[in-house]
Amino acid sequence: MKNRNMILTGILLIIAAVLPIFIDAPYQLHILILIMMWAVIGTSWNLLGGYAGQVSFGHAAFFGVGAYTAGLLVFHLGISPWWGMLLGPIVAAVVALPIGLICFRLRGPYFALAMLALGEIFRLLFINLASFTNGAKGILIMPEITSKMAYYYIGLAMLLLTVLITYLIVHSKIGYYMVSIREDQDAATSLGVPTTLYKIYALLPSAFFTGMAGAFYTNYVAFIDPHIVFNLSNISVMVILVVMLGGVATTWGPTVGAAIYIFLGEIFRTTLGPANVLIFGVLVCLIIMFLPNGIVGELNIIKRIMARKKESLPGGA
Amino acid sequence: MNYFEIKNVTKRFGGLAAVSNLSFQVEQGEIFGIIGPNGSGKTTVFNLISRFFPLTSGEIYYKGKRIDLIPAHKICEMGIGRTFQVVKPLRRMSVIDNIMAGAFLRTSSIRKARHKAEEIIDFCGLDKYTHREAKGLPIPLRKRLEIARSLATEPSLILLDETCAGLNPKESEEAIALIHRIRKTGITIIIVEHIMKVMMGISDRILAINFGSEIALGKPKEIANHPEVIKAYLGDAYA
Amino acid sequence: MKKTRWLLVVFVVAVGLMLIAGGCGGTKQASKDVVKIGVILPLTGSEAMFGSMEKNSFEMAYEELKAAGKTNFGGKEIQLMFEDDQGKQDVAKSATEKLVNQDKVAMLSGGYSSACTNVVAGSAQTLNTPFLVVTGSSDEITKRGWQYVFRGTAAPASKYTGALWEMIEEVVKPKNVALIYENTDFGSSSAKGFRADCEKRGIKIVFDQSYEHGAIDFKPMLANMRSANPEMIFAVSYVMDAAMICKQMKELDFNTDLLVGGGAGYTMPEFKDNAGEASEFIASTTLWVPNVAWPGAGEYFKNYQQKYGKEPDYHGAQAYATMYVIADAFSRAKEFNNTGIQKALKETDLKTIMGPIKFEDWDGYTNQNKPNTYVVQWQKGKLEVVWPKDVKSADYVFPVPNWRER
Amino acid sequence: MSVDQYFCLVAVDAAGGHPPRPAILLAAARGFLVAFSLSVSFMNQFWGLLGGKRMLLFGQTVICGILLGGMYALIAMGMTLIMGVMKIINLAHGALVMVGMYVTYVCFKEFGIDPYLGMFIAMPVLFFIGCLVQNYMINRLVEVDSILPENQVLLTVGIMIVLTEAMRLMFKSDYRSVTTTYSSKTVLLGDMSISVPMVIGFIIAMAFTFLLHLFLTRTDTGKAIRATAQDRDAAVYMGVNSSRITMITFGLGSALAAAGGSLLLPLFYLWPDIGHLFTAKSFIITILGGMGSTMGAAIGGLILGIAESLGATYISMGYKDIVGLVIFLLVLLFLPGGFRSLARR
Amino acid sequence: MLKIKGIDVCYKDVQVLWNVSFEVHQGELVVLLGANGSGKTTTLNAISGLLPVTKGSIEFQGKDISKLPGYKIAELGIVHVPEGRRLFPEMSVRENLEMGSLFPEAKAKRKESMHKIFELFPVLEERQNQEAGTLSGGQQQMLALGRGLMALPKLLILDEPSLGLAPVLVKQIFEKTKDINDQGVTILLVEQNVVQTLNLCHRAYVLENGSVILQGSGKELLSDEHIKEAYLGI
Repeated sequence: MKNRNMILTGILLIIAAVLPIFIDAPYQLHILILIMMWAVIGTSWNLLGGYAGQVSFGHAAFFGVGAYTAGLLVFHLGISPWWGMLLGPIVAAVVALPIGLICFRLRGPYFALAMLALGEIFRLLFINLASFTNGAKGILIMPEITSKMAYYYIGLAMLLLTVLITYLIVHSKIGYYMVSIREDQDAATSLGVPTTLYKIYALLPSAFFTGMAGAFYTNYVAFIDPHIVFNLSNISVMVILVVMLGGVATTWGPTVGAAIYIFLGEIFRTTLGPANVLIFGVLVCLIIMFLPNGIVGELNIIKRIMARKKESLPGGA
Repeated sequence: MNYFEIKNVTKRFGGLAAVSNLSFQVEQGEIFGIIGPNGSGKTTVFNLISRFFPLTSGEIYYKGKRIDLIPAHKICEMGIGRTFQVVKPLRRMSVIDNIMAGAFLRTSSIRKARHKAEEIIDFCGLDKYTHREAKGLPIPLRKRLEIARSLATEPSLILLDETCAGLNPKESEEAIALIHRIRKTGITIIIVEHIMKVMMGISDRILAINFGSEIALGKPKEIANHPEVIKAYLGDAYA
Repeated sequence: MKKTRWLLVVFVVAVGLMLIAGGCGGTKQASKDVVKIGVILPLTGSEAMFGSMEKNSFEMAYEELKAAGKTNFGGKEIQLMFEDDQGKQDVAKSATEKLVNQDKVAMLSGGYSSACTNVVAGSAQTLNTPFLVVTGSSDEITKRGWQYVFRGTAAPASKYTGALWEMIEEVVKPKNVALIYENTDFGSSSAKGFRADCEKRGIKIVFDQSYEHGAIDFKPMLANMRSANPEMIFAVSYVMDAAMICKQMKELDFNTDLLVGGGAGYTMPEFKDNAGEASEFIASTTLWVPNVAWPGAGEYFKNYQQKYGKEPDYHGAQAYATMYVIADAFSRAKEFNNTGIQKALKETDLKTIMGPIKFEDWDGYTNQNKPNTYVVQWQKGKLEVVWPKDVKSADYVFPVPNWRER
Repeated sequence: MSVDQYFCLVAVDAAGGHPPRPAILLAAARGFLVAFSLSVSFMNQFWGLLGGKRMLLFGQTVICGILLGGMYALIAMGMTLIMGVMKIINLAHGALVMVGMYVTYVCFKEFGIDPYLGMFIAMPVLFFIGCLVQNYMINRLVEVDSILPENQVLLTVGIMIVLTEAMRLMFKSDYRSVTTTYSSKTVLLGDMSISVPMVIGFIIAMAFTFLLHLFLTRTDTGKAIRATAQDRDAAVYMGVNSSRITMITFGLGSALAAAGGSLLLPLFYLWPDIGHLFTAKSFIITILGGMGSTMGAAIGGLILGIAESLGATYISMGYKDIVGLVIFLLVLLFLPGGFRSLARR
Repeated sequence: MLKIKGIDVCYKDVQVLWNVSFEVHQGELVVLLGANGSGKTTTLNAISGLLPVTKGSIEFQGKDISKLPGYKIAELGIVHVPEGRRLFPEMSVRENLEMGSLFPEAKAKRKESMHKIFELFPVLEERQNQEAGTLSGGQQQMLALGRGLMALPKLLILDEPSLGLAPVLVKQIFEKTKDINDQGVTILLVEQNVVQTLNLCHRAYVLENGSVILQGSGKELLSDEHIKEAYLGI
């Protein structure tokens, strides 16, 4: 069983690795790149929200800090924004530490609200500290690499790294402790789990990889401004949506969620005209109401529905 | 030096004293029972020992160290495990994962934790349910799971809160047998129980409390015949 | 495990669908006698109002051109393809990628917000596809030396004030001014330009603040500004903020010699509707007004109003003129490929309803038309051009009477 | 009339407007007045002649804050009710305000109904929408077993998207506004200006606060709502139909949101994305005031209004929202019951 | 009056009651005894419709109520005074009492019943405007009882009214309970104060691990060795 699991993952990886060689379609690659970027954000949110149960409505703060680290390196120092891929995540994690120490005093919805407020505070600060951040004018960089394939492989590497690290964390002592905090914080405490510490253990890598995705965004999209990278509804809330669509607390759920979000969003956008966001909203409602743990999380339910349908076919198939 | 000691402990919630000026000592290796009617403050005592609430006043000592100012998770690290009256299983984790979560206190290796968990599963007789999710387990197994999880943290003192509540006689007996087995490994036990019968059978000494203060302390027999205890349990007419 | 197998299925289906989608795009492209032009505009999201106005104007101009037989060049029909960027940058990038790589458009146009225009411009340059900006006015866009990016109908934000400065130097002559602007790309770019110009002329800025778009109550800021006693106010605001600011200035009875808006909000019909009487004598810099001297402007305004039941503003005119610039470029282009169109655009010299359009390199800008800017003033509910003098439709009122005397 | 006198009027009016727990309120009003007049005299002495101008600015700022705060309070009132009873974070609240504003707008444009009357059409419509949303969407999720309880929040996000986009399809993204004869009427007190629709809005908002308070304390349904908020199961023991109560609560919350929107319509403007603004404000107020308390919402609204105004005047307009958010965070961390818990001590 | 026939009840995902049956007749005071966790509270919650019954039926005055929602059952006249009192802490004493009388009939007699209750518990009248959360434990229990009576119950269900009360107060509460019963209200009482309640009641049932194991009149059970054993382990 385990072997087959590995083999299938391997096949997926090989497909992903050779895909751009066979399909030379920059637009499709672009979509895949966006999916991978969102998968990274989703996977890292999932570590904190899905596994450790600390639902953050402020991940835009880390995304934005990562993005701005890369942007500001160019803006102030003229250093290649690719260094941002290294520094951005570190800065995001450093920023996350005090945030965690403050906000983890709160539980449940109060934590969510505090994070929401912090995300907004970051956005407003980055707009208003114009002398440092260039304010709302944003930062436009000259992309150094123009080949889609390069971004594809960088994105893929980033995604694999994120998934791998998340997987390793989740399948270690830290992961067990995180899930026990999610399931019952009191019980976890009674087992000697220093809950705040382990929440921070979840937060730091989460912020780290979100920051990395932010830096990647800067490099790829080549323009950032605070309204976009610190956006509450387009980043902070969307990442939760991505995870919940795909599957909370599953290894590949966020990736599936990202694929749905970007891919369906793009299909809707190009085919449905002005109603595209409306249809997307309806879909979100339906998924949350009927697949509360996401598509990967509810595979069993989906299978059962499919099976029932087959049974109900007259005479069988 | 006493192995474990509570000194003049008081806990107030708002104006209400849930525990008032309570003191007792526990010797190493004994089973110490605490009884009392519903709402008499037994569970509060446990919550104070494991530092789920801060004390209003008083001191708690364990192996000569004062522990009432230490954060809750450190208490467990020092070797005091506990269970909850209203069981708190980690619902979406399997039985073995639940126990491993406890075992990780003493090791960081998955392999060692799993090994330890398997040992404890055998010890507690949960081997049929190793991979079942905790949320589907019936009450008796949940109770046992909770003890197992606590044992996995390798405590030298364990606080058991109403382990036999809601169990039928056969299950109760199994639970009692488990408690005896735990004791044989050298772990000191403080047990809170509502059912006197259970306590009579296993405790070395019993503390009876009502309204958060001591009404009697002694051997099980003495307690069972203590007029105050009978009064608290059965009402005035029996006293 | 089973989950992974499902994942595989999902993944394969997704990739399959995408390839099919790609394939469909391919078949559409098969008809050889069509040249596509991609237009990226915010058709949903909070900027959709302007996006759809521009889309309407594009279509109007296209139909006019078609009726005149000016959409078919050498047997090839030009065709517009609109894409929605939802006002989001990453979507704008997706739209660019799709149009260029999937639909194989010959050139791109559109771009409403500065942020999205930045992204589209950067992508267009890397994809070697000509991009003609309609509205996006961030200075940066044409300051990068991007050879494929052209900006005709829109001025760099800091150059919106050309006519205004002439007027200030000749008429207003303030010693101190106040500056307020919304904290967006457009707002802060305009403010930056204005500040530099003030410094050059030794005008003191006594109040300088940005604000977050969408506030209900500007009175604290206005009251504060009043205590700084500015002679003139320069304000860069979105539509409704502009109306709120003027209304509340009136409510506060806060009088200055002149309030000049930095384009955007202060010239729009919604501004007049919402600000009501408070709009009277408010001036603004702008790139276009219906009663400007350029031929066709009035007709466009009338036709648009007739067709869509709504007054257009300069955004619509920008789109309308852009369509004419595009048709003109195609009529001259030797080849309908990127370099051919690029060359044709570069050689543009066309009179549009926005004035003459030429793509020149000046002041560090590349392919940037020298903007025609105007100062307009609301007089009796009508937007009148008051500067430059040679195209004015009414005399300026300066200093404006106090609120209570209006 | 001097500043002090005027302020007395406002404060007394506010106190007269909603006399729940009169002692606390009077004390609060009195405290405020004392603090205010103290600061007035202090500043007058401190700044001397120049102080007049500063005082004017200060007075203007505070008045703006109070008036605006009153209307914020009404919008937040709906959220605090919903949060108190159902314990869910409703991110669709602003969208409900927005829908209410559209209803009022249509009444005005199509039938010429004044927004203050249109409000009474918008409220039942939104009440109905709120009931539907609660009964057929949010209620369903209660029974679902999900890993994260926050999926309810996500559902409200979905509802928000649907409402916003539905309105966009119907009304486009155009900015719309309602201009009435009184839209920019003002009363001048010395050099301080007070907008008439703001005062009307404030008074109506306070009247609604008062009515809501009466409803919650005097009627059985109102009491049942409070009871459900305090102990849902116990309310069922008493024979309260809790699903009906939650439905009414959601409807009522939505109706109040609509009322707040209608009050703002003559002075503000409208487009489909306006909801975000109100959602954020309502949260801050709800947490400031303490969940489920009408009084709390009123106090929270005033505090936020004043804080924002002061921030805008004395820090910068760009930072005014940060002021609100920082207060919000501090309250969240250090005063979990909101300012109401201070009053209760 | 109340007939419970072989019910199975689950709490969340655990089955708590197995085939429980018992009856309460008009005018009786019936006691349900049992150790912690034996399923007493679950039984009561099943009767008042807070937990679904998976098997068996509950009949009240000849009508099956096992499928009715909680508020309908309360309307029929079954009033549940829950364990731990469950008052509405931020509402005044008077409001708490009013919450007891939400149905038309009870509401019509609201003033009258409140008057009666103030007679029964004079302390409540003194403190009618005080918030319930600020009352002492005994007063709270009286208020809970009063609130239950406000509904003009046909059957009053009391879950551990003596919980956490000092002996003097316990005695007082039991006396009041007896008074209420004497006035014609049928009472189903869950208690662990064995002797006092058995002396008080007409009949009693003993629950163990989710099943009824003993039943009989109070006097019969008082002399039953099993009771003493179960409670004291003697």
